[in-house]
Amino acid sequence: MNPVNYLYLSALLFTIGASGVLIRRNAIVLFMCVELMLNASNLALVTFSRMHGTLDGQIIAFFTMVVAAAEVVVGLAIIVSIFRTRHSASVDDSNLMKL
Amino acid sequence: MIAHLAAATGTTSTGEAVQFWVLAVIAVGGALGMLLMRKAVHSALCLAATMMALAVCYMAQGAVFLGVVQIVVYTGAIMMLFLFVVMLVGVTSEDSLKEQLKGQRFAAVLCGLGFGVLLIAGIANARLDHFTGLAEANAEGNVPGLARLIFTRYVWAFEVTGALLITAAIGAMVLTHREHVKAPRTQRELAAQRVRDNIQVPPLPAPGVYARHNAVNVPALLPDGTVAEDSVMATLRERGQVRDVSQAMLQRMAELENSTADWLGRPSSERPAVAGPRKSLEPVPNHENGEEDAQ
Amino acid sequence: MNSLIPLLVAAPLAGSALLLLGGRAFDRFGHWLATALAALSFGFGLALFWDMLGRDGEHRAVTEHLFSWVPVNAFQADVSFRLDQLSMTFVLLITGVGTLIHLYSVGYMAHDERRRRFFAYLNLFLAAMLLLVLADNYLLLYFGWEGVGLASYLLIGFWQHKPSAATAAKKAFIVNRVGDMGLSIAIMLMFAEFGSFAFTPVFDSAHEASEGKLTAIGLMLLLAACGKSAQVPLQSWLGDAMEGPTPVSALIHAATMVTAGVYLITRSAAIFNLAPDARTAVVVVGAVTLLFGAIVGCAKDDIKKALAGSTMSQIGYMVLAAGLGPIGYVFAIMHLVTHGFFKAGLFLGAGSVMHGMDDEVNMRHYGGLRKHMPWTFATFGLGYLAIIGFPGLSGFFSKDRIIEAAFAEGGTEGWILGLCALVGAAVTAFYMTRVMLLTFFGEKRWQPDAEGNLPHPHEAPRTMVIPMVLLAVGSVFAGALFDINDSFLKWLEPVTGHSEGNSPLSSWTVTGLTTVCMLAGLGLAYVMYGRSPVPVVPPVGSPLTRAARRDLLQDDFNHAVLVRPGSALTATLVFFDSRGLDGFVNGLAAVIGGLSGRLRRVQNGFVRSYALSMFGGTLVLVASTLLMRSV
Amino acid sequence: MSVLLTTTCAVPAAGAVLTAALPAGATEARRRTTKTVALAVSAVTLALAAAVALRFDPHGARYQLTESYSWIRSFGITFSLGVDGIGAVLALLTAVLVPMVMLASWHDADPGPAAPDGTLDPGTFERRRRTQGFFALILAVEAMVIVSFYATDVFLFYVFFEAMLIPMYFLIGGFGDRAGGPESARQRSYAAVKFLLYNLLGGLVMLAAVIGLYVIAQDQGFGTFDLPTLTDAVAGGSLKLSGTAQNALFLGFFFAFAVKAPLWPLHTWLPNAMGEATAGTAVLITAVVDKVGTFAMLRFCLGLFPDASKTFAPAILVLSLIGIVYGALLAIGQKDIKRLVAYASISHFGFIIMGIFALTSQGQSGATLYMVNHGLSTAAWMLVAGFLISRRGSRLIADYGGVQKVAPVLAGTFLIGSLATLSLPGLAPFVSEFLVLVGTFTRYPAIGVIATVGIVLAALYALLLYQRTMTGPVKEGVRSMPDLKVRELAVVAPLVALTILLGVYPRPLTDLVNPSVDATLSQVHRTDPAPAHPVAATSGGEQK
Repeated sequence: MNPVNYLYLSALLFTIGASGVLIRRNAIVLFMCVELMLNASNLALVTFSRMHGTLDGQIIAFFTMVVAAAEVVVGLAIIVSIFRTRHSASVDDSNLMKL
Repeated sequence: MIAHLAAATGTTSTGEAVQFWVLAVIAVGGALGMLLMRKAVHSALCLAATMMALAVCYMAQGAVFLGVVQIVVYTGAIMMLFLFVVMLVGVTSEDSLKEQLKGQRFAAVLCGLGFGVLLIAGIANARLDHFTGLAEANAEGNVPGLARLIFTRYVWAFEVTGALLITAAIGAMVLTHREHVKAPRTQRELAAQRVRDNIQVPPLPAPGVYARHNAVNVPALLPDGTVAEDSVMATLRERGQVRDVSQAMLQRMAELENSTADWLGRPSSERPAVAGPRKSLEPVPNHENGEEDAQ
Repeated sequence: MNSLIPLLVAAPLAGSALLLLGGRAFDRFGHWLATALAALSFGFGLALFWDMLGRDGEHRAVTEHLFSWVPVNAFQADVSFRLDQLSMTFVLLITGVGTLIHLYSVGYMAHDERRRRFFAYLNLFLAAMLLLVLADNYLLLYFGWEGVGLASYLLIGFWQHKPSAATAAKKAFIVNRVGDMGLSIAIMLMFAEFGSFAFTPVFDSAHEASEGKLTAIGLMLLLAACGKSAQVPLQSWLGDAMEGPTPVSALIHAATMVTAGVYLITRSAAIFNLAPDARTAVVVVGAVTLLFGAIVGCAKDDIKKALAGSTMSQIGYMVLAAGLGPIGYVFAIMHLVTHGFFKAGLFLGAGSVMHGMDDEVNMRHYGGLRKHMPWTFATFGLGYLAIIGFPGLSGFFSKDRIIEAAFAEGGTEGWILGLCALVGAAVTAFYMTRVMLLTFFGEKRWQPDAEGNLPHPHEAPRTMVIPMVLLAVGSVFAGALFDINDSFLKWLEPVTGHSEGNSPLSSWTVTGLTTVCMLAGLGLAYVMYGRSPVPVVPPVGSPLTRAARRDLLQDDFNHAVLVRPGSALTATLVFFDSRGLDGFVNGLAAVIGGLSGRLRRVQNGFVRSYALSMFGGTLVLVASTLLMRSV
Repeated sequence: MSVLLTTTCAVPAAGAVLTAALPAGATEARRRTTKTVALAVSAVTLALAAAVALRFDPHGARYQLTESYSWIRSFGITFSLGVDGIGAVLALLTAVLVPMVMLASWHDADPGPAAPDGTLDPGTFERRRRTQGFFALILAVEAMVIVSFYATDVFLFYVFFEAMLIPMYFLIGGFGDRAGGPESARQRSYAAVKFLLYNLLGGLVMLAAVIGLYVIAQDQGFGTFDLPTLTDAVAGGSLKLSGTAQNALFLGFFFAFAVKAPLWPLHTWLPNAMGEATAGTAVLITAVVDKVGTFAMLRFCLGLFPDASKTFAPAILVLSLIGIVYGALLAIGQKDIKRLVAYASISHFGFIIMGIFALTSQGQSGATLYMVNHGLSTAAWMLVAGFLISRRGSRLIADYGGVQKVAPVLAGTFLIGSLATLSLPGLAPFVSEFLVLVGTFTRYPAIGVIATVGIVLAALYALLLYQRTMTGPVKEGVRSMPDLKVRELAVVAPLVALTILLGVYPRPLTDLVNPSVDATLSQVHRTDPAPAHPVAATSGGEQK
């Protein structure tokens, strides 16, 4: 088997995640989709690391995880506070941004 | 180590191939499951499965440390955080199937497909036949190798991410913390208010009275057989998690009443009509006043 | 001595400035100051005249350069004066008659609260008119030309509270502007052709230019002359200009300003001499106006408008003469001067009559005034005899010479012109006799005013009578003085040139014919107005009379051909500007606004929608990157 | 390196900041302090601008008193100033007009009820810093306009050309004519937005052209925005612009200037802006800001794109000719005094642009003089009209009549303004108008002749306005109108005096302007058409 298949897997997962962001309305699920996209890219990074024989890809993936953690923490906090005031976790209910 | 299985050439060992195909199916299946499950809890569990599969993939590719971190931190901590929030928001809350944005779903699928095709075509077109492998880089072990890099070349980024994490933690606290603008009203004051307003002076009905179930999410039935919505706690009502009292059961209640009345010989005017749910009381003053205002 | 030339202009200009800026301080003596300055200017003129007489004919012209006005490379306009015999004639006429009319106005305007301003304007007029005749280039002449137009505008509209006066003033200015357009185009043509517009260089090199160019210049100058001198087709303003105070009518609209057109043509003799077609046009204009003015003069009941028609007609004579070329230039100027005397005198007389008759202008309400206003009657009578060409008086000599010159043009043309001039002489006698009879003879047809009081005609004060007398003296003797030994001809010949035509009729025949025509007109008028009582309400009259009363429908014509389409065009353009041009601009703005409104709906506030567009954008970017790579 | 030019630009700019920072004008005394400071600053500016004009040597170098400071080095952009005769004269005009405008608008920015019927000024809310704002904005406009006249760097010019829109926008939109009805606030903001959008559009097109010019010039080794360098390179042939490029760039520049000037058919913002703004602001628009447009045509369009200028000259002449006649006809049809003045200005701008693109020395000298003279005469006319309007509280011509009876001095100065507008000889505009006509005629006789019709139409609108407002019986509402006050006379008298002086003796201006015009023409490689039969060639004649 060619390790390129990992990349195909990564692409597939990324696409599924992205579609999920577009389709799902629950903010929490939306976040999960984003996490999936991040994970997919991490897989790609790890594969590239292997391809080039250096560990830098893994380092980046590591940092990605850290950033993802930070993102999740803040994002979930936002979801909670929105839910508190609006009693809904659906992103479609928060459309106050429009003019 | 599994990593040693990875050859320096363009192919991998058969073992890894088998492992890959199994993991790939799990990962894609989990991802699709996350995408398609209506309940957030299910989605979260599917995602957890995907992440586990990915963790194994990492390890298979020589990123042992990352694989462990993926399982411990990602699946173990972050996904649990997700689950906590899901529980807070409502385990059973579901997405309605009705799409509100016109053409959104169609466009999303189209974009997704197009994007996937593009990515895969891009990868297929790229010349990626040579794999160096990590044998050399991981010579002194994956963790020491990573550590060397993190604390030398990437030390600055590492420090910055540390700051980022702290900031995020504080941010989350600030966001979820609620300052009381005025002193919370005591129960005594609330009761006094209730009497003053003359709304629902007696205590609220308890759930499950006259019911087959005495679960908290089943409303009580009033003596005439109608549903008393306010017997269910406000949080559940807000989430829309009040369980329906089925029509058949109401029917049964009415029959029971009627037969009781027959046995007692009461006139028909005092018998309950089988009616729809009773109108709930207008305001619910003693439950979370602040939220009423926010709406 | 030459340094006196600028002072000719400066004296009245200073008077005007002092009176306008000085304010109330000058109210009490301003009119005397203005009169004194006019007289001073006349004095300067006399001194210069004396000086000029001391030199022989060829060296009489002098030039006085003051400063360079507008220098832009080849375009060199100077403020410099040229005093030759022609200018001298005008200087003396303008300052002389001007001074007399200042004097007259002292009495005439005695009770007007804005008298100071009136004298300021009169002085301004003198300055501008002197500038006009003293200029040594066309641009400076244009300065004076418009300056007199301004003074005329201010004076016609002096009683601005009367809408008719304000309208008349504006009309005069605008019609004059049409003429000015001609003058400015003529100057541009000269500059493009000769690189100069000063008199000497232009005249010196005129023979090198093509006849077509010269004809164009000539026609443009003629247009200018038509405007200023109220010649057909720009004659319509003169009748209305009578809204101004009578001294103004006498000075500006009879004696001096309206004759500026004749001056312009005579001054440009060198150009007209080389452009026969332009001269023909001048002659035609002159002949037509001569008859036009005379006919209008016959029908008017307003004494000033009748005189205005007469002025138009007399200037027609002058233009006719000037158009004849070297045969006629001198006689045009000669008639101009004599006309200046008798017409000014007539107007002053008319003013005196109006003064005595409580500002009544309708001659049908006069009658029998000769006993009440003997001085006025006498001076007006002498002026009358002069204008109809009574043998021995000044009009006789000057008009006779013009008619003679018209015949001398030769051929059919000469006969037609001569006959026109003869008919004009007869009609002149008719309408002037009519004016005379209606005003001073017959029975009293005085009408009571609003309070039922009949007017009490009385003789004018001395300040008014003296100028009238002096002008009457001029009307009587000027012609004879000029004619003895052809003195006027010899005086002007060095400037304008002169050639004797060969008239098919002998000089005495023409004189005889003229006299017969004059007597015929006089007799007809006596039969019509002297023998039978004159109705107070004018009879309906023939269509010609009715048309003549309406100035031969000139205003109706202008209204139909210019004013009505003009206002329609303006209204259309206003609509076009707000709906068409601005509508286009606003429409564009509305379209953009509408599109933005549509586009705004894309910003629906749904996060997922934004995410979709981001994702789509990424898709496009990635696709295009890959595409670019693979190509 | 003398810093005179920078000082001249900096003084009003600093004055604007100072004026804006003065304490808020709650009381009359404080407001008077503000106004006095602003007036003093503008007087100092006038002195400096006069010093510049005096120190300029007409026979010296093309650009004098030059200064240059590096600004954005990577694009070769410098803050460089220099002055030629045309710039010196126009900057002086600006410096002369600004104090007049301030004096004339002395009470226009006072808060509170000012309408004669005691109602509150509609549309402008009570603001305590109103007065400070108004005078600071005027000074800001002055500073920017003067920089535009002195700038010898294309980019520097562009920046200030555009930046002056901002204070103008606030002047138009924020300080309206009190004579307007309840609609006036809406009308005013419409006018202000229209002004801004119209001019911004022009400016953006110009920006594209500026960038295009830089790109082309950089390719050929001239990575600079320095105007003298570029024009010399273009004239000397070392910087070659292809025909298409030159035409496109020319149109880009010209469009911006034609909007600002404004040239028919891009004029429609002017009547709105001038109609709704205060009389003082209207004077700033037409006599100061718009002049930058025509000035820039002379300096930038002709200098940078000589061939394209020649290519487009006939078309531009036709447009300006249409503008002359069209503006005059519309002026005749107006019912509103200020809009009438605006359309008259459009007609005059037609003359100015015609003079520039006739490409003769008479035409261009005439056009430059016209800019100055139109500035002076229109300022006088418009300001007196403003005094009139502020007395009666109406802009409609029909509301007036017989003013000369009750306010003779006002009527007299208004008449002088009208006469100057119709180019009466003896008043300054005549000299310039005639020069433009002659200059055009020598190259394009037909256009010159048709343009002459403009002088008849000018007489018609100017005198019609005078007749309808000033003469006739005294109308109700005019009866108790006071005559000009001392302050108002102090505004009008210098303007009238200058108009007369420059009409009789325009030499101080022509001496300054002529050499610069000749230099401009030589950049375009054009000489005056020679007369068919020049006088010098003749020898003797029939006349003595």
